[in-house]
Amino acid sequence: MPDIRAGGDDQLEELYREVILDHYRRPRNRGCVDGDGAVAVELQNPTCGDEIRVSARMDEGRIADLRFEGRGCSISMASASLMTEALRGRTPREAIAMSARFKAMLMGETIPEAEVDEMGDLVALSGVARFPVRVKCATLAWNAVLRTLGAGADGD
Amino acid sequence: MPDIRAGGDDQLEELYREVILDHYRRPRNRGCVDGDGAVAVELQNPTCGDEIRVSARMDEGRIADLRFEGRGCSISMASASLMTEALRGRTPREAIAMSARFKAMLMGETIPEAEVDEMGDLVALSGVARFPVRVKCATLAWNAVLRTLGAGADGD
Amino acid sequence: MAGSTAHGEALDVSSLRARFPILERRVHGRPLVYLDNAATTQKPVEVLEAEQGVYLRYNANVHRAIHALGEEATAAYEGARAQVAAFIGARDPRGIVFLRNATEALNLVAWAWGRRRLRAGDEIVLTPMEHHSNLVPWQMVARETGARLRFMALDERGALDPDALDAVLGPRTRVVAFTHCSNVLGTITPVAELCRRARAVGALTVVDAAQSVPHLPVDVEALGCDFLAFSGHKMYGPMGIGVLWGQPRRLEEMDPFLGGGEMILRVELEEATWNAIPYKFEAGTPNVPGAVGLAAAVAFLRAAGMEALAAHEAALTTYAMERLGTIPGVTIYGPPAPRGALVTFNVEGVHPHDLAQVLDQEGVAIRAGHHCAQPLMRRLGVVATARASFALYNTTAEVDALCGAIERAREFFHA
Amino acid sequence: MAGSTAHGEALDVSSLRARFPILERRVHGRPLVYLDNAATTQKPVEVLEAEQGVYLRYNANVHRAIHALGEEATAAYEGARAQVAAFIGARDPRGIVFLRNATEALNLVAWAWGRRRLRAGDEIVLTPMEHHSNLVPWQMVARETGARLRFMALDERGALDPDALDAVLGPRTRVVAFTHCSNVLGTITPVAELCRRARAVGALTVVDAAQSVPHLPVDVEALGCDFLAFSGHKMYGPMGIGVLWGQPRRLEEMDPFLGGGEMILRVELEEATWNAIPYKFEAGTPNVPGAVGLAAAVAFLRAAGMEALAAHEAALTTYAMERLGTIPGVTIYGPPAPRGALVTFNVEGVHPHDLAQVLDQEGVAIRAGHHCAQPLMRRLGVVATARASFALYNTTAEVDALCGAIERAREFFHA
Ligand SMILES: Cc1ncc(COP(=O)(O)O)c(C=O)c1O
Ligand SMILES: Cc1ncc(COP(=O)(O)O)c(C=O)c1O
Repeated sequence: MPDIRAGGDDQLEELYREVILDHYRRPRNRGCVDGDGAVAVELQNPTCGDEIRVSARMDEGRIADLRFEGRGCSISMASASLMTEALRGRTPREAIAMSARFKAMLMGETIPEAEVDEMGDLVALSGVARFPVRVKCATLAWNAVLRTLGAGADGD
Repeated sequence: MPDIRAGGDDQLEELYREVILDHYRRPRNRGCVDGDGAVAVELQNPTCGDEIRVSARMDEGRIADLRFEGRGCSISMASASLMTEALRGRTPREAIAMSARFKAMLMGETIPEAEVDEMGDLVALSGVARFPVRVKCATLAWNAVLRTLGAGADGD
Repeated sequence: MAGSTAHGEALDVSSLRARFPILERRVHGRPLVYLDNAATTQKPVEVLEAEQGVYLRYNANVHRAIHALGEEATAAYEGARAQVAAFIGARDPRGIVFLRNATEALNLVAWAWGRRRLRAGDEIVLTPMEHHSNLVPWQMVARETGARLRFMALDERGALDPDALDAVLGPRTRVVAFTHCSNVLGTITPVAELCRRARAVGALTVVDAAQSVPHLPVDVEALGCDFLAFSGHKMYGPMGIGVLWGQPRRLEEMDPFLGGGEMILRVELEEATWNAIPYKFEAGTPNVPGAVGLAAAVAFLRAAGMEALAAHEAALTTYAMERLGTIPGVTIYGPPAPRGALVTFNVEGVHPHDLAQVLDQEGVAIRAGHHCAQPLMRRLGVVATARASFALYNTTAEVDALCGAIERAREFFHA
Repeated sequence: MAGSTAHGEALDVSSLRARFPILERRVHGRPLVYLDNAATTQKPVEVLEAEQGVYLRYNANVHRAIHALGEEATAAYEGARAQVAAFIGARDPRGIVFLRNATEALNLVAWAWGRRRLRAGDEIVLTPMEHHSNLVPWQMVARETGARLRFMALDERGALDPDALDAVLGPRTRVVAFTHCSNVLGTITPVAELCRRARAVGALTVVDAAQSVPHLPVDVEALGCDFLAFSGHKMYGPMGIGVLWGQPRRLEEMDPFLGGGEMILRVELEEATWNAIPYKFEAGTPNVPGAVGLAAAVAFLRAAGMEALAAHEAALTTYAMERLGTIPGVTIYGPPAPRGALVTFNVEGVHPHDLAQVLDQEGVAIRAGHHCAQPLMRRLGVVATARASFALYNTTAEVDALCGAIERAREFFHA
């Protein structure tokens, strides 16, 4: 049986950290990667209808360009924006590993000390773990990018 | 909300009157009316699978012969047996009226003084009214005979 | 419950509230303000006691039982059917089919009637504001049969003029299916007039009454429809019980939907014949306590008085629309009153998800999302909206709490 | 509840009985002896409290809600899914589809899988002892698709040898559907072996576990079937909740059954795409308290211990068969032990209806009729039978009461 939650404002602050609100208001890498070799994937959150389109271009085995378009809540938009920053310049392998770490964090797993640094600003989204309905918002862009890399996006 | 019934043995005696047990053990007019102009209708009680086949032959506007075959509980068999006795020699119109009175009795309506005589032994089945599940047993043969007369058998 | 039955008498909201223990609950340290009633309502103790009463006193399988518990359960179940029939003005209780919810009821019509009777080129008329439950089944059936979907146009505010039906009605129209009250726009449709015009061309009429039966007096004979679907859980009854009402004549001419126990008359290894209505459509063990609980909800609503309830909710909705209208950046969707007891809106700069999250922290429960009406969202040019929906226990103080919380969300997001 | 979990430890029946308030009831002035458990079992307070707890604390619609009540309801509903999955040994909770009852579950497979995939001449293999719920849907689907029904033969006592499958298995066999435990004969079928042989020819396996999950430890992975159906109300859970378990892979490859809310991903006016499993099959508002109540029943059964329960019921069934066997004129149907926890019989000269009626006057509730297995009745050469069926709370004293009442009925009818 679930517990009656308490908490109030602190919880809200923990969900909506300053970094998130900043990326929501001023999203980075919004737009569409065009041209030769660009791949795009569009996904929708069935629980709310939020839509996202992620497009990428690979160069020399790395994600050379990565952008997103879409409409959604602060969590989904901020997560997309943070994602583009975190994954640009990575190899697909690194991106898949990073995305696995990110999802684990949203499932409530604590991030090993050694990885906190590498996660960078993404850590700001760790508060989402306490709001199960919002986890889908936070993973939408990640599932889309995984698909552009040809990797399955389980649980989307 | 239904009441918790009480009563015990009296109720049982009221359901299984001597007349009923007698007709159950020694059914009258068991069999099949054959030959020219005989009509037969077979019905089944969906709640229990009991089956009855009623056959009749009309002569000069009256039910000249009326018989039944089938397998069923004491109530359905006794009711069929009593029915054949009650309806033989009647016009279809009289039979339909009698069957309406019989069904009304099973719905718990009290029989008007003036009609008690005409109902004869059928009155023995009035105790069935207190056992709603058994009402279908008691009406099965009657619905079959109504069909042989070309009348609808509502509620069967 | 305190007497407040007389026609026109005002609802005694505070004594009604006392029948709902959950309304005492606190959420995040604040009193619960439950404004998600169009999704599901809370249940009065009368309903909880009725359901428990079955389990404590006479729980048994129905219909085939020759023992006291079974007879009592059958009497209660069939009694519930008669009470629900009376509540929606149905003369014949055999028109009431107990199912799980409105969704199953609408599917039953689409599959058992539509799939068997529609031919390629036949037309099914809907509205663009249907809940997915009255849209997706018809899409599925259309795909299988080759029938086509056509949509009545709404006006710019989301109202439905009966003439919109004439514009799409044609010689191939076989079904006209539409909501009585939109769960997004609050639009009340002119059911009787739509049914009259649909009947004139021989089309079957199917009314999704999930959002009307809990809020307005509904009389199926006056509406003149063939089928009407609703859910117990949206009208103070239990989850897991819903109703399809059908004209007995229509139900009789239909083949069954699910096969199994109770719906048969005679079964051979290779084939079977069907039981009488409504049993033909109630395969398997039914939800007896659910039906009895629904009948208790009906009794509760009758005691409160549907006219009084409707008046209370109308006043509350008007108040909410006025108050929300004064908040900067708020857009309200749907037509003006008279309308359903809900307000769908958006706040500029605050996504509905974020709004709902902040409101939840204030104890205010609303719904955010597409409300199972994605095509309508697209038409409104949004991906999601926020919705506050009312029940008989809501108060103007709760609307004030809603508005205060919205102000707070605007601040939080600097909107 | 008193601890009686350890493997092999005997069931503490008297403290278990105390959890079922209805067992205190008197019928016609006599203590209730409830022996109609195969129709539906009684419910322990744990289950009633779990259901009520939802309504009193966090009643809300699930999945789409961003508010505390909705999140709690979703967590409880999904938690129930995981508990039910674990109870039947399913590794992946996504294989659990919550429906109304076993009947709906079997229909879902017949319609959503069978109707779309079967072709004229394909064969569906059943047994002649299926409940109508695992027979009529296949008849309906066979009629629509042109598939043929074939029946495995039972031996003269009603046992099923796996070789009976080989005799009807052929290149066109697409589905093999059968009961795990017959609700009439008590026959336990060799599920794992039947599934192995069916799989070898590429046929889909569907197990009706309505009478096994409440009485035996069931492990879907060990059985190796594709689908397994059961009802909550026959296993101490609420009415209105049932389960279809399906191999996730199978569920994924299937089209949905009912259309509506929750089962969709994206909806346009003209078409829609489907949500992930199991949601794809759960259209409309689910029965949340029903699922939570079922999970409470599962917890109750786990605490009692399925091994101990099965041993208790087996002993009771053996005792009942022995005692009944000593009554003159009694015929018992079905194979010898090991068998299901029920005894179906007839008393010479006393029709089952009349028997049930007399027993009811003595407070003893049994079932009389065709038990939704008309073809089997015909095969046994009877129109109806009487059936006493047991649950964990029944005692040998209750079997004695049954036998005493039967003697009394024989006297009454001079049989
Ligand atoms: C073997 C068997 N299968 C299926 C069912 C159907 O169960 P329900 O009526 O709960 O759908 C039953 C019980 O009636 C049964 O005994
Ligand atoms: C207008 C309308 N129709 C149908 C439904 C479906 O109801 P349920 O989910 O109870 O089947 C709803 C509620 O979700 C609704 O608002």
